[in-house]
Amino acid sequence: MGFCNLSELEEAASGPLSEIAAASGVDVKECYQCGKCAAGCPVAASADVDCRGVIRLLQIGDVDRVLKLQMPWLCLSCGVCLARCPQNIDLPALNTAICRYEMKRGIAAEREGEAFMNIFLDNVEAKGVSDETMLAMRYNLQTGHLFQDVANSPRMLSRGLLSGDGYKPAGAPDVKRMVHDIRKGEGGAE
Amino acid sequence: MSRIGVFVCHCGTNIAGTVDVEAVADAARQMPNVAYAGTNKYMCSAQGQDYIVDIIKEHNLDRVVIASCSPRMHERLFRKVLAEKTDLNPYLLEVANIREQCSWVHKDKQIGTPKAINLVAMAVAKADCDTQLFTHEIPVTKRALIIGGGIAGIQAALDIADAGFPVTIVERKTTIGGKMPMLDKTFPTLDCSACISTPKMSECEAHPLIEIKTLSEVEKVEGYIGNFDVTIREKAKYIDYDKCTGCGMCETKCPQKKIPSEFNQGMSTRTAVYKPFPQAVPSKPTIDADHCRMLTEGKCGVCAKVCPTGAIDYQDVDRVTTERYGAIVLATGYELIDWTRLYGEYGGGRYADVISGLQFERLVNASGPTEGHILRPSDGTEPKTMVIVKCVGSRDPHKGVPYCSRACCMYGAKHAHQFMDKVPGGKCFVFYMDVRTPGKNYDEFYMNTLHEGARYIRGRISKITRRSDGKLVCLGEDTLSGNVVEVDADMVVLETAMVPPEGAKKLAQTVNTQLGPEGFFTEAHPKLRPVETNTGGLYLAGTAQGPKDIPDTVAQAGAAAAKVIGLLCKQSIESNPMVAHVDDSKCSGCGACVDICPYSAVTLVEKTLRENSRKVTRTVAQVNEGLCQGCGACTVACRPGASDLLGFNDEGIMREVEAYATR
Amino acid sequence: MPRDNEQTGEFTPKILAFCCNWCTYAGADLAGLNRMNYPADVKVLRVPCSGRVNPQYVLKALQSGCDGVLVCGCHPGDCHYSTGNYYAKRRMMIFKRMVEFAGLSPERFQIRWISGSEAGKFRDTVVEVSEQIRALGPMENDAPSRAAIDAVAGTVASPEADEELFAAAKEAI
Amino acid sequence: MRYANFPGCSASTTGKAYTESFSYVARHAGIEIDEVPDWNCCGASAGRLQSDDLGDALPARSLANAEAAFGDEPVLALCAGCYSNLRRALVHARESEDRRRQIEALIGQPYEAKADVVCGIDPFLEPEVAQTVKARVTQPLNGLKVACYYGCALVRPRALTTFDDEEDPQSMEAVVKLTGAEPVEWGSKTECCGASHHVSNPTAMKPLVERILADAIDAGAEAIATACPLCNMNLDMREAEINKARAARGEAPLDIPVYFFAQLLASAMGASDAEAGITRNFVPGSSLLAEAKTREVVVELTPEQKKAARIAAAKKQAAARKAAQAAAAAAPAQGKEEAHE
Repeated sequence: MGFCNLSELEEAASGPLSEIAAASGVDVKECYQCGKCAAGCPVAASADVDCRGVIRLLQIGDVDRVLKLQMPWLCLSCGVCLARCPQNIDLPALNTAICRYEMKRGIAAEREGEAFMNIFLDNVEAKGVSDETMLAMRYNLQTGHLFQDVANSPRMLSRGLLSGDGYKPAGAPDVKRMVHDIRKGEGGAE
Repeated sequence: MSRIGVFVCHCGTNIAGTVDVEAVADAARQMPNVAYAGTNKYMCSAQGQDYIVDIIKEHNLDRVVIASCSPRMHERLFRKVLAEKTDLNPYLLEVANIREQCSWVHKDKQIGTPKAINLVAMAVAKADCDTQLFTHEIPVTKRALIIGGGIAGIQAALDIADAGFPVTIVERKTTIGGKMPMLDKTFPTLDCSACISTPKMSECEAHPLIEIKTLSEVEKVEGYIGNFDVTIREKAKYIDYDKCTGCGMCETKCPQKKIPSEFNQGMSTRTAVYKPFPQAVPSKPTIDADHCRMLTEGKCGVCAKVCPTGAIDYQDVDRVTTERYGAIVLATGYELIDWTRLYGEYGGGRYADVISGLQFERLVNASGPTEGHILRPSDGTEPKTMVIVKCVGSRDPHKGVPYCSRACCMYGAKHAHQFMDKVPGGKCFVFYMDVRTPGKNYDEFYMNTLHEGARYIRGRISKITRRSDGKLVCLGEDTLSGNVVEVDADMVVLETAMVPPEGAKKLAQTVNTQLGPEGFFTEAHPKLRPVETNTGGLYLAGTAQGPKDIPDTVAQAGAAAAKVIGLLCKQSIESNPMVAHVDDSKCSGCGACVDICPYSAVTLVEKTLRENSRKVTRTVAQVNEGLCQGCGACTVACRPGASDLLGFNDEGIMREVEAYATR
Repeated sequence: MPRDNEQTGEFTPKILAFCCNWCTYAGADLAGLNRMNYPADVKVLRVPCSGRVNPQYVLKALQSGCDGVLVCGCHPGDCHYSTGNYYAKRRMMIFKRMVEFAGLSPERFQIRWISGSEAGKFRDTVVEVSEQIRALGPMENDAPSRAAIDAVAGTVASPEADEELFAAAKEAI
Repeated sequence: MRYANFPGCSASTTGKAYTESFSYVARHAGIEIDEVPDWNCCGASAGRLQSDDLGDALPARSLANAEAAFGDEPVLALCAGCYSNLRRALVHARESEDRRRQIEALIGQPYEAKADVVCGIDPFLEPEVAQTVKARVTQPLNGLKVACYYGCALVRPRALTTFDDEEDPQSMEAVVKLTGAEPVEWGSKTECCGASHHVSNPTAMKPLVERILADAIDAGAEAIATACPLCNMNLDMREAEINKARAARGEAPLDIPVYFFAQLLASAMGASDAEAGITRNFVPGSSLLAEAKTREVVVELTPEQKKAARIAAAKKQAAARKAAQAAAAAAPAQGKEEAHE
């Protein structure tokens, strides 16, 4: 809940809005707020504002608020919303676009989602594959949930689910180069 | 060498204010073939009319150009003047629009006057090429055909027949009445639907001027306004209605009892020889050939044995008749969208207790499968919690249709009211997108339902799952609070979208009119000609034209009837003389005009012609002046230039162009 | 023929607008009813339907002294005769290609859809087109086109063009 | 049928049991498996979050390798996450020639997007394979009630996947039926379990898992079958924690083993628990399968048979009623006779 002057928002929002719209291919005007997306969304209940709310805020131009939300980062891209939306609005794409918009401007630094993404990609960049155990441990260290899921580690170990066969792609260096270039925005495309 | 008279109107100061009318008249006098030019304060006034008439006689003019307001305003009036007060053919008249398109849009005479002169010059040039045109009388067959025997068709039929004209109702099903008798009560007054619709049905049956053809479909329509030749196929009923007394013995004895009843929406069964419901009209049974053992397996014949009048006739065959009608009313109604194909998230029909609104109507109806007790189809228990989902199919371009079905908000409220009325202490949740109640006493009804305790939740149900205890778990969002909500319902009613009935497209082609993008018939003008089509003599009633509720349907049916009566009252109608005309000597019979005509008014015919004093038989195009609406598309398509449009002939337009370009 | 305005000496173009009786002509009347103001360069020629406009009329206009031609009809789908404007559209598009190929400046021949309620759109169209043509100057400026137009005049009713036209038109409905 | 297998990063860790059971079944069902050479991580959710380019490039590189080695041989991705990512790259490359070229530039090698991408279930939808499996089922899981769980990545979004239905798919059911087990109808088969966030945000994801387990049990399922290492891990491993939490709330535990569908096939085809990787399950799964194999085979009546039975019953009732009426009618009649005398 809060106060906002719509006539001022209109002005401020136009830039970011059109960028996010272009990136996601979603026209928020299409949405008539039936909430079928949120109702089926696995994370709506645990989100600060659900996916319908995200679109609503974009509709009224409250971009600042949107850029502070967890919702876009919580999105699992499970596609239930898209599958059932009467207007065929690609919410996962919209959420992704919002996350990228934040990352591009470095305003997502606090986001655990971004931290996870980076650790994961470092991992892939280094090895060509992702080592889930390493991943979990580094993530927990970096984000400070030290003991998250440690309870499970021994159980996984005992079932031989942690070891792995140490596979490393022969072309790991190529993968490294490719991932590096794209992450640095020097990908072959465009 | 024609003698053209130019009459320039001052229209008070409307024209004279920004056009120097005298200068225009002077200029006109210099134009070729102009024998007279003069002005008058109000050309359309009685005095102005007399002035025109006198001058025509005095100067024996043979063409008239009137420079005044738009022809859309007074052309008809001036034609009438020529026709009634002079012996000049009314089509030897041109109107130069120097008011709407000149004096009113320009500031001063510097600009207005020369433009007016230009416009007059163009009119004069065209007038010189005008030819005498003659309307002819098209006889009107004083009978109306109504396609579809729902409440719209019934209302139209009664109104037309009461005005004294014979009417035929063609109904696809075994009884007239359509969907209305299936409904329990009608909003907002809650009067019993069958009680008000079935009397009208029997009134039709009893009416001396109404003929009812059930199990029938229109196969072919030829001709035009006033004279449609309609071919109707009346399917075999296997019962001789002249002998049948409707005693119902056959129904009680028919061994084939397990056929799902269409009337009760599959929630009860019927026999193979059956009447869909007691008050059906005609009140005589028919044999369902797909399920009758005699007709499918060739053994049984019980009904024939028990029939006291020997009316059963297994050898019965379809009857095809062709008759002439003056007007046709399309009242083909609607169907409900098949949600089971589209909404897997609602169980796709796997859950017996997720039902459609029409099924609920039958459940709550005293003559329905449960005698009016609201019971779950699955286990026959009374639901304590009911969920109503609106806009199922409607406003859902992704899965259903993009439009709003208009009636659902109201019958949704009605269903909520009926549930809480019949199930004391019952809880009813209505999931809605918007509540649309534009209609007399509609919003009052909705508010009342709210006060009775219906809980309206603004949001679409996302998913319905069935729990082992039989509860239907409905997941939705209350978009107003932003909470994801869940209801453990005993029964769910889906208010499904109205869609065009199967076969509408084919019928549109048969009667040669258009369907809108949604598949409903298109009216001639959304506001000013809502019950006409662009095809003369073809009218629309009810949901054939688009989703609407019963009050609107009946109103529109009455309006359509009025239009039909207006037409049938005439002994004959005047044909529009401004139609395409083919010059046989130039026509190559290529048929380009036949392909391009939107009214199928042009046909290729064998003609014996006289060509350089020899008789030859050739295929040439022929225009049916009754069907031709005078659009002129064919004239442009015609390569040899044999086809021309009377009243807008090629030479006239060319001269008009030239007059402007070279001036 | 006075090609230049006596007072200002500036060039006043001759533009002919073929308007269908049911939509654009009504729109023009409405513009008058609303006392909208627009240049007098455009004169309206009333036809029952844009489908009635024969390419030859347009040629005739351009040949015999018009500086620009407009063909206006109901919006696609709204034709009073249900399909006339589809034919007009395809027909005029093909024809437009032809005359532009022949060297005519595109602005000199335009096709617009204006409904009976779009008085403002009619006014704007007239203003816009007359400005364009004023910018172009008299037809004589399109040196090559005049000759070419005459050439096209010969071919306009060629069977090939028509075949293409019918195919296009059929597919249009 | 030959497939180019894309093992994915979980094949040798969380998905070990899937790998083992699947290869056992493949061996015995005539499914031939090549391994995609020099394959790399598909990028999971991180790749496509970073950028469309990375989201396409990572999977495309492996697809290109597969294509180079085995031409248009279908690429098999056992992990639903990998399946989804590989298909995304494939669809994008097929959608537009420009995109395909861009992708080639990104991965620095040719990619024609010839080969299709299939998931673990698809091979068994091939009639002949299904036949072989049916024939090889020596220890049927008679009437074992199984809830087939698809999750999201296999069935959505429609533009990417090739599944029969978004809301109520039936393919896994068809495969599981081969073992003699009985799939149950249930509501959560395509609900997301949140696995892709199970590292970054486990707390928010637990309720999803709990709901899925609860639904399965409520639908009368004795076991859950999955077709994805992540889903499987998420359901199987977290069941204990969830039950701990439930116990604290005084709620009954949700007790239901979670198998890879391939484990059920393998076991029914006579694989030892070790061979089928069942020993790796968190929720012990051996005893249930063993017990199921000893069950009576229940013969499912056809609708016709059911109807016949109903009619017979009805007739019997009717007869009884008639008899009763006759008796009732007889009694007073006798009375009259007596009166006459």
